[in-house]
Amino acid sequence: MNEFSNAFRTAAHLLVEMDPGLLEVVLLSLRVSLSAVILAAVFALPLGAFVALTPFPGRRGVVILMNAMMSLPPVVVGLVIYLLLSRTGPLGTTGLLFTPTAMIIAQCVLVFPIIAALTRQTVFDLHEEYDEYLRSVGAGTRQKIATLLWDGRARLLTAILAGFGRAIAEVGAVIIVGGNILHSTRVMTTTIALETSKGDLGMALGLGIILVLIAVAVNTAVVTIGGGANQRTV
Amino acid sequence: MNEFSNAFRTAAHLLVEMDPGLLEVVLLSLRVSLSAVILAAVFALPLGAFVALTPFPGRRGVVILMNAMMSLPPVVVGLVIYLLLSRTGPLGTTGLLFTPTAMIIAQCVLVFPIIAALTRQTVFDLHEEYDEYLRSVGAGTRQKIATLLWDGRARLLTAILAGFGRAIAEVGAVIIVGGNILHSTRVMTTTIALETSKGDLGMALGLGIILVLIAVAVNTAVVTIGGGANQRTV
Amino acid sequence: MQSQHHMLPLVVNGVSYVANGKAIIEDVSFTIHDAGLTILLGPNGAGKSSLLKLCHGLWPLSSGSIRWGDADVQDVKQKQAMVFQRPVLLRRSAAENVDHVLKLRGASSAERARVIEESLQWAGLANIADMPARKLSGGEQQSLTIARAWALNPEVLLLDEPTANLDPAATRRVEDLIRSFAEAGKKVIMATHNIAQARRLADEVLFLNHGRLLEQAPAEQFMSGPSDPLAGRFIAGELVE
Amino acid sequence: MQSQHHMLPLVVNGVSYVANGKAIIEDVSFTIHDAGLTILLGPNGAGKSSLLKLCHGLWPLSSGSIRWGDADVQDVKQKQAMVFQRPVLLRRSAAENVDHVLKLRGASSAERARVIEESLQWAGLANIADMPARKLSGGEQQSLTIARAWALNPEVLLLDEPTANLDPAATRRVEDLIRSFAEAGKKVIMATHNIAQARRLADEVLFLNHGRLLEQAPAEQFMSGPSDPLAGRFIAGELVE
Amino acid sequence: LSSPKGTNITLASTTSTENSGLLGYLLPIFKGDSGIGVRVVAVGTGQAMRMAMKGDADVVLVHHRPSEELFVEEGYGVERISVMHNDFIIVGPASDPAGIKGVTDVAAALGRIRSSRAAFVSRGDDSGTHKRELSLWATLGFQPGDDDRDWYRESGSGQGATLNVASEMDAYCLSDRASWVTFGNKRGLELLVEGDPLLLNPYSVILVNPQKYPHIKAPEGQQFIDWLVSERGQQLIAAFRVEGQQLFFPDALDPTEE
Ligand SMILES: Nc1ncnc2c1ncn2[C@@H]1O[C@H](COP(=O)(O)OP(=O)(O)OP(=O)(O)O)[C@@H](O)[C@H]1O
Ligand SMILES: Nc1ncnc2c1ncn2[C@@H]1O[C@H](COP(=O)(O)OP(=O)(O)OP(=O)(O)O)[C@@H](O)[C@H]1O
Ligand SMILES: [Mg+2]
Ligand SMILES: [Mg+2]
Repeated sequence: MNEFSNAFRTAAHLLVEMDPGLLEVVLLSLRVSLSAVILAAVFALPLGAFVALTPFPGRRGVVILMNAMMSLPPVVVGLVIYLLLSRTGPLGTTGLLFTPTAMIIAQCVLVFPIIAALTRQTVFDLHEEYDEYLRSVGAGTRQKIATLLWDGRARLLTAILAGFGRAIAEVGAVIIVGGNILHSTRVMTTTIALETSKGDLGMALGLGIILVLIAVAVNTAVVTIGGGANQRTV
Repeated sequence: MNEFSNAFRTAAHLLVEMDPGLLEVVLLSLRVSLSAVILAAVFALPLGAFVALTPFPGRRGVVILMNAMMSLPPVVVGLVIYLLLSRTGPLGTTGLLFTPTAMIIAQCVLVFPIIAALTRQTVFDLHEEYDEYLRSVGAGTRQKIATLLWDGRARLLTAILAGFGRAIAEVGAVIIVGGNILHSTRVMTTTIALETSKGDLGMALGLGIILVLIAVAVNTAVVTIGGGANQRTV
Repeated sequence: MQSQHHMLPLVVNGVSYVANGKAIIEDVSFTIHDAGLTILLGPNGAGKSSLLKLCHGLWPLSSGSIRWGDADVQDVKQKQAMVFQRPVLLRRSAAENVDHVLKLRGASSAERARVIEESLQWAGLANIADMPARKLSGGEQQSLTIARAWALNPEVLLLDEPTANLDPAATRRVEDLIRSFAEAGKKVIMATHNIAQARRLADEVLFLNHGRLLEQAPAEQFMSGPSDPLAGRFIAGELVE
Repeated sequence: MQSQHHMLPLVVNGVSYVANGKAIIEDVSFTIHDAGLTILLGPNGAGKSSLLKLCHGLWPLSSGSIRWGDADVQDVKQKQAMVFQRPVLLRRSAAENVDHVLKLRGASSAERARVIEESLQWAGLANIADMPARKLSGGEQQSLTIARAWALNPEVLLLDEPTANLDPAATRRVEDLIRSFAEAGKKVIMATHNIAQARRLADEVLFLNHGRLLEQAPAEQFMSGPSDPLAGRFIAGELVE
Repeated sequence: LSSPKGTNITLASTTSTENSGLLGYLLPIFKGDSGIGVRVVAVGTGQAMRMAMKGDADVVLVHHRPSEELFVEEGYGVERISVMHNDFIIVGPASDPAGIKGVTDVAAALGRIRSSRAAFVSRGDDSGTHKRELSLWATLGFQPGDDDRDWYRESGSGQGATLNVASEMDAYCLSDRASWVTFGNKRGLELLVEGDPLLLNPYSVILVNPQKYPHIKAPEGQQFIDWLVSERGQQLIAAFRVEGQQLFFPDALDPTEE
């Protein structure tokens, strides 16, 4: 079991040294995953709320699909985006393949259904309570969505954090569309995968520990800022 | 873009032929992921409910940790379990390495924090409403948990389905602890990863399509059975 | 009361409402010509709340039709305000709850500030304007929902047991509001169990039981002796089956 | 009324309750020696619901102490039942809501079936036993929570505006229940705004305002002319500040 | 043979032998001959050795001689036995901006790539292939550094993923022949350089030392190794074809090789 003590020593060492290679990788991870989650949330929150509050034929099907899309395998998402962004693909001229932007897009696709499905569930409950009031005062769909998202903001945090968890921990999609290129598209998870394939398990685990520490820091920050004041649900 | 049409053709072909190799892999995927989710849910649901309803010093920290653990990278979880189950590891004598059981354990660890964190959020809202009633009638902690989980069962489905999504789509952990051994621990996602590394993108995508179809089927079944009757929230 | 009111008459024609296979409102027809106060009376579960909601256009009719003046019931919500039996309050402060409806109606920010202050003042809630609305006491919550409806300055006010949780003084204040509303030529429809209150305020009474309209009568006539025998027992406080 | 009741006297001693920096209950002390009905009176926001909850041990005291007979307030919930001002109903059928409390008390399944039927029958809800409780009408919900409390057969019944949404017949039924409870030597404490009801039922009155206890008096004495001037204005229906 | 039906051994191997289909072709035949099932865990050479060092495999089949020798030296492996070889090749875009097509001297070809600063993708994963690539550059006295970032890219991935990156970037890259022939996403890439003896890629098989780990299934593992290097095993390796090409060349029967 010296791999474990080894891992903690490696993690401590990397952190204390403020290893510049590590810093580069950590910052890119954060940049990519936070961008992806914010981008996904901007669209998934209103969509989830919309589906929750609007009865339309086939809604049940849409909900099931939204839930099922949480099962999208990262590798498949990576492949599809790879093929779209590939030079010979329909979006090849954008030259986005093997760039952080491509990684953001891929993670965004993965995270979108998670945030949308969890938002739908959360808003559904709130809407059940607010529905008659909102219709009574003649709120339009956009006003309803705004009201529900605002009043549910504290509890929607958990949905967004679930999305962030998926993004920051994910390796299958970013390694395909990013290429894990040193100094360019290498993030924490792809580094961990690389160290694992090298057989350097101590380093892989050490990086894993750092990733979890970073996740704890992000979660603390988000919960403290977002869940603060009069909307504490944590 | 003939990879895409190729992929659909491959998927259709595999499905129509009822390829026995495919069937083996699909069944193992389902067996592993469903077992992992059920196992995780059995513990994560009461734990999430418990944290939601019991104020204790440090609860905020526990909640943040639970949320942060949604960011556990599969590769790291895979490595840790690999080291534990390795023949020379502390649990080496169990001989579980490179078996489906090991994969179930790994996915269970990944899925546990997702179900627990989302359950906490869901139960928190319900508990806010039920709290004074439950205390008034002198319900003990176990009775409170049972009441809240039962009354929240329809909305907890989405949490469980999010866990299932993570499990069925995940490749990093199962490939390490399962070894992707043909006829033994090869599941859908590890097959997709293998085909991708062979450069057979059409096959990889085709399998991806089938995986998504299976996820849709599972979600439909779960929502239809679980969300039926008088607790429809979908 | 004359029917200068442009949303009158309210014509309810053969209305039924079925939920979960149960007929909650069954073949109800009536016409309200005049402004002033119409009271819905009837035992628990008679269908008063349901009928109010149908008249407000909140639920789809299973059959029949409802028209307010020239307009379909679906198109008049903007000119009405409804106070629900169980207060629905947003997870915001008391003042923000009033602000919410004003914003929806597109009021300017100066206008909003003025109306918020006025309405909370009226409801005796000025000192708790910044409290989370859902922490308020039962009576304060009910007052707040009435103040919120008042802030909309509607043509039609639909009230469902609005004084159930109010103390005598607040009840009087609400009754004064209703009276001044009715006197200003607007329309109020109110469900209540409080027979004394009905007696004090009503211009007209509709008596419901088991989802059916059993009697429509001018208040004085009804109170002095309803033609429906059930209604008679009801106002005497007897069990109505 | 004699104090054979083993949970009496109820001794409330210097109790305060502070929430969000606001003193909701301030230095309240009183003793209730006798079984029978004690009414909490006071304007909206006076602190009636809060005081009931404190006496039921639902909230931690900010200061002071509450004892029921020999027992601390925390240890007596099993012998009490409380009916909240805003009904809390589980997302289950009406019958299952009653069943829930019976299961918690460990009643046998035959016993449960019997008590469920009896209590719903009593509340006039037998025909809607299988309806989802949260779809019931306002009055039906309130009746159900009272039936649920009744099913527990408690030594002490705490009621918060229990008839606010009830029709006259149901109100009479609940008042009969309260009376028979009190006559059986049990204790009922009830918050109400309904002065007539207080007059009909009360053995003793506690008058609260702004979280403070202003008067404790036998009912007849209080109703014929309270010593506190605010209380006098309150029962006259005037605005109490 | 003697082993009971249903015995399984675990083989840690590199991805090339698995992905090319060689093992999928050999193992069922071995099972028919011996009754022994072989469970393949296909990972990078580094990870494969690591697994074996922890006792999680009975036999390893890898292709990086220095680490193999170290493995045996440290007592983890019983003996390193040559099985077969294939060869490395350089692939690159058909347009061939560095003009290396047909060059048979691999050092010269790499020199041209470097001087033209044409894109080159390295696996960068410490795999056998990566180490070979670095040693080839070293024959030029060159060690890729930060100044070379614009043309020398490290993909940090397996052979397949690296080929995917190269085909997308129109870049050169070193690959083993088996991975290349079976690779399905070649697109603009072509085989440009082959045949230099420096590109020889020998595979060997090692039984994990049962004295180190008593749970190692040594008799069955040895039986598998013996079978691989037997005349039958070697003939089967030579007979294995993908798209008509022979990918692996038996070494065990050729006395000049070891
Ligand atoms: N958690 C809280 N935070 C701040 N203020 C509170 C909280 N809970 C109650 N209050 C305030 O305390 C006061 C007393 O509330 P309480 O519900 O006890 O009044 P009440 O006498 O029952 O009134 P009502 O007749 O309207 O039901 C109210 O002004 C209320 O707004
Ligand atoms: N969605 C529903 N499904 C089934 N039954 C319903 C539904 N909504 C209401 N009901 C039933 O319809 C009847 C009428 O309800 P409504 O709320 O209109 O009564 P009400 O006259 O307002 O009674 P209360 O005086 O108790 O408020 C009740 O018996 C209620 O249980
Ligand atoms: Mg009603
Ligand atoms: Mg109250």
